[in-house]
Amino acid sequence: MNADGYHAERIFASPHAHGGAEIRRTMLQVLLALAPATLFGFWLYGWPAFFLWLLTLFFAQTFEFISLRLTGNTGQTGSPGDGSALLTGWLLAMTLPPWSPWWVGALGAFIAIVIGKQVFGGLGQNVFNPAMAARVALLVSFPLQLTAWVAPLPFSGLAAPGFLDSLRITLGQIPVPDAMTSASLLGHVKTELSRGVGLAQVLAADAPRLSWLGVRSGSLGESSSLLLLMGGTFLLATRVIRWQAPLGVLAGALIPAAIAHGIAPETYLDAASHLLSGALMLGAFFIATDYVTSPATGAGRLIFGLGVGLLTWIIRTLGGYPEGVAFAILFMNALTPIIDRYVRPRILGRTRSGQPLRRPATPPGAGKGA
Amino acid sequence: MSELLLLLISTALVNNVVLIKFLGLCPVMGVSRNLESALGMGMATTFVLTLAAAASWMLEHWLLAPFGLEFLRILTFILVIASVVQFTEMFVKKTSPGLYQALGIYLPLITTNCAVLGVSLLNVQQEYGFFWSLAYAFGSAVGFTLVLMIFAGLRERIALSRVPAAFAGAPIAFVTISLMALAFMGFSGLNVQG
Amino acid sequence: MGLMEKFFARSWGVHPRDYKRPAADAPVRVMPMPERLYLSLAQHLGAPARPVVLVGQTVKKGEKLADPQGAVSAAIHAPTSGVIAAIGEIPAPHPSGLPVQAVILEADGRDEWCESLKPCADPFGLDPDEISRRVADAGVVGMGGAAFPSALKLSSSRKAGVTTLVMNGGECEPYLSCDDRLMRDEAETIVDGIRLMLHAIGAKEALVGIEDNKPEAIAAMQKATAAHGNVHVRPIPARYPMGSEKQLVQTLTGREIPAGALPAEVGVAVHNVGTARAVSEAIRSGRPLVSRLLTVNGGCVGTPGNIVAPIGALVEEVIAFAGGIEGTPARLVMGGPMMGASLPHARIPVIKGTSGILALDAAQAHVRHEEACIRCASCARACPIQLMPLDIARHIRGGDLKGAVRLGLKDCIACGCCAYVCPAHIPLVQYFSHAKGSLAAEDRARQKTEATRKLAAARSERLAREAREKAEIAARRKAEREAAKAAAAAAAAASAKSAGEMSA
Amino acid sequence: MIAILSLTLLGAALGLLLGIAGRLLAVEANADVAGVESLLPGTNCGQCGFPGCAGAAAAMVSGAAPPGCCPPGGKAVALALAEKLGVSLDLSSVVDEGPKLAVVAEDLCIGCCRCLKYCPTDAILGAPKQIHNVLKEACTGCAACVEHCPTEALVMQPMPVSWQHWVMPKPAAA
Repeated sequence: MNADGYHAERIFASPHAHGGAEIRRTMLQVLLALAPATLFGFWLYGWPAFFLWLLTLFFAQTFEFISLRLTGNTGQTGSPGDGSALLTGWLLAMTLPPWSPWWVGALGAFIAIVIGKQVFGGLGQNVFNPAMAARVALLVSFPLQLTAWVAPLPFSGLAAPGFLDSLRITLGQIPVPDAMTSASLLGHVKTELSRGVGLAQVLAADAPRLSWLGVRSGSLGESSSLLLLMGGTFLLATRVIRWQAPLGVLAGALIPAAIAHGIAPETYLDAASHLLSGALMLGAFFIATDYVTSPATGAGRLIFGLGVGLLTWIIRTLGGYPEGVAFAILFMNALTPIIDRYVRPRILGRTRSGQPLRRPATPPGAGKGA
Repeated sequence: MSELLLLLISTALVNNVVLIKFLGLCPVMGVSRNLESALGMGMATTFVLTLAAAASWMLEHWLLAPFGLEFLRILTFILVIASVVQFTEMFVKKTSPGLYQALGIYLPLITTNCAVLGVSLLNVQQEYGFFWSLAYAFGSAVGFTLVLMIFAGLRERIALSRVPAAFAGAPIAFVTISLMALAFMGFSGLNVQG
Repeated sequence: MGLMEKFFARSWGVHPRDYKRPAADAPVRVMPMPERLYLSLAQHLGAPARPVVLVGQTVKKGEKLADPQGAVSAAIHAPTSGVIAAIGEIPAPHPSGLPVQAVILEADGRDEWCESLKPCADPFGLDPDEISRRVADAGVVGMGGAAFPSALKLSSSRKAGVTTLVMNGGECEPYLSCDDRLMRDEAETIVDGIRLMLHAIGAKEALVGIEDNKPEAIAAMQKATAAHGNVHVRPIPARYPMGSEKQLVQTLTGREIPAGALPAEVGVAVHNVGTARAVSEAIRSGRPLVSRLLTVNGGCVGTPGNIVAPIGALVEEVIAFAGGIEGTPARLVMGGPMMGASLPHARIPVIKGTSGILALDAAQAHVRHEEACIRCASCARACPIQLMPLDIARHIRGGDLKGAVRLGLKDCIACGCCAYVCPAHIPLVQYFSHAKGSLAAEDRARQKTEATRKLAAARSERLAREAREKAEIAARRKAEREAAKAAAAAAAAASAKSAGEMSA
Repeated sequence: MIAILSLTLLGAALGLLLGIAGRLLAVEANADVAGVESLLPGTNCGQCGFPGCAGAAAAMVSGAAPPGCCPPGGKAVALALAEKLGVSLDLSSVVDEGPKLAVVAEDLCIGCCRCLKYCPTDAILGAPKQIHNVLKEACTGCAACVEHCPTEALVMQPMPVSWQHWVMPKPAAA
């Protein structure tokens, strides 16, 4: 047999064409969408924020590289150049207090890349969002460092630290000056409410300022809601992300917030405060939309988003932590396989339960034609 | 009514029996390979837990306390739990042979599931009334089932992942459940009673 | 369709760059008859045909070379006059390139038609079953690529009471333009074929679906159908895989074909426009299907265009006629780029279902390494069947074929949309083909075990029967022996008695 | 005293309850040897090391043999058995080199007819002093004939693959 030989190396499966989509391009688009808010954050919080960002990205990429070396990377577990580690590092940096010492970024990058991603098998195999896993692990381990916010410098009337001083802050050699620390809105409200102070009074006193521009204390990713929204819109427009998850997150958090505020304005923050503070915007557009750890169907993503939003509001309002986006996302990440299992599109020609559609007993118009 | 709901949420999420109290880890690691058997195990455990809580409450309040036999508490509780488990085993074997096969050794092992004894003992410790004991036990069991099912879903996905050989199997399961515990920590301090 | 419906309508399929022009606009060229033709006996879906000629036999053009064999099969005819050189194995037009039985015909250069053809002046006077029979005699199969015997489809559609004939002029595969060309050049013949098929099926109307990227073909067909009230041209949006049976039927009639069912069960039959032309030819002039129009295209083809090639011509000969190969093709494909088979080499013959021959350059074939799935679900959005290709492939990679079937592997039509959009370049279709093939192999193994059980039972029955027969024979022999002994003894006794009597 | 009494009573009561429940919920034990045997090829070729397919079925039901112990059955039978027995199957233990076929080497066959009676499916055709032949469709690849050929004319060969039965290879990256 084998008249003309069996050409194992010449076997190609169809299709013999491709639309040209690339993982790397998608990652770069997300990075691009993050850039405006990040740059604005640098301006707000000065050099230390930039150093922390740079270090976190550097460590993320380094750990990715080492892990891929150790696991004998064959290209199927991701390649160091696909940009996924940079994105993870960037997202992590955006959720850290901007003046954190260097080891917070390094440890976070380790947890995110190695424990959150590579031990699961690398790109696409992890079940929890690496950046959020790292952020939560850091928060429960180092609550003090992870809630040390600084006031936005250009508006605080304080002199921004110079280049070298900033380096020292990042390296942990000099502590953050007390004058510059400032509570975030959510943290402030939580503390005051627990002291029995009414909400109106809290906000009237010296609540950190709230604005779309994001001139307030917080992490890089919590500053400018407007720029994040812009980035998100860019991703929506380029079809990198879909509308279901962001809409779900925003609706899930804001609807209960509005209802609760309407019922008891003295105890519950209004929807706008929820929208513009914390990492809700970042979570809605950049983290809840993570392909790997969110459901694969539109309906599933909507459920996922609603869950994230609702849990965020519950934790913010009733829980012990002032901010709940990271926890909510981790929790919904855990639920994703179950959502994916039960929320599936109806297969063409089958009912929702997977049975073939009932065949018409007689074809329409049979008997007349024949 | 709303207090009951809050108790259920509190036991199921905030003070989750598996992730916060670290009870019942054996079946969570053992029967979480697929979602169906996890659900079956969760239901069996819910049944046993609730029934055992009721039985042990009656024992405690009608037998042990009146006669001053508190020193027999653990002994009698285990006896009751073992009987309930035996009954459950027969029931499952009769009604669902497939589930019986899937659960295997873990079904009789509910007897030694520390969550069951633990919840019964906690009930006594907290001096709950009969109805509250039942609710507490049921809430705990729901929390157990929730964790078991979420974990099973995750493991089903991980089973098809390219986990490095060094982490395949139990190690990655432990990493996963630890990250899950982190997610549940978000509920800590959830002020549900207030 | 209301605005709401439009908003929530599921999006399926892809819009690949079509590369159809300039090949579609170039006039059709007729390829000269090659010296040797290689006629595969398995050109159609179903059982291979059985040769009815002998080596060395002289045949005329259009003479039958092989008879259909089994319920689903089709006849094969000589594309030219000549001598049967051999009946043997040639590489199959299949990615594996494994051998297939074939009749090899040496052309004599005269190209004479045989005299026994039966032209028909008034085909509409014929009995519908007679039309199916003549279509079967002409060896017509679906020209779109699947190559299902057309006569069978006609007669079974008639039995099923099909009311609507859907004609596939979608030609949604990129690069291909032979159907487009055919509709522009031979609209009258196609419409005649459609009307003959309507007659054969007993259907009321025919809907000709043509993608709106072929305005010339739509215009030509509209002109040709103007006189016939029961044939309607329906422009449809260009989108791949619009030409797939389920999608086309749903788009044109709104009916959804149940999983595992034939279109006939919703009262529809689907045929390709090329098939209609072949049917008209077969009935009007009595000529069997011995050549076809196909597209030669791709970055490595000298002058892309549409070519009439005899069935059995080698791919390399067809490409050579079309201007030859330029550069090194990354892929050689028979059919369209989305579903066509990649060929291991060019010495493989054209078959009835060959709609195109593509020599793609590296950029067009887009050969890349597989990367990790990032679960972006682009594939799920592109899937026209609404499957979750990412999950199915994941199960197959993990060796869980049952899980893959549960997720709908068997509903996959292998259209290739998923792999086309995948940013990780995962060969999803290859995963699915592998799984389907493995499942089929398992089925065969199971059938084999079943058959073995029967054989083993037959053998043990035989052994038992033999033992029983042996025992019976032995018993009979014994009985005979004993009877003989008894007879002898009786005889001895009798003789003794008689002797005694005598002596007495 | 009360302690002993109450424990005894408790135990007795629970025991009684379980006894009743056991009666009511009894499930007849069903060691399905016949069902397992029906999945096996039934050729009694003996390659598994048990006396015939019935013996192998009994061993599998009792757990003495793994479901993958039937070489002619290959992967398909192993999977069916594992499902029937409700045990997990380690596919790496299954010997499945693909379907095989006994082939007669015509230059070696002396037409002795000895192999004929060992074939469990009567797949070998032959008459004395004639070169024997193996029926492709009936041969199960059990190799029972091979050792009985005095001239080693019977060899096992992989079943030739036709393009219709060809299976697309799994992507190399998997």
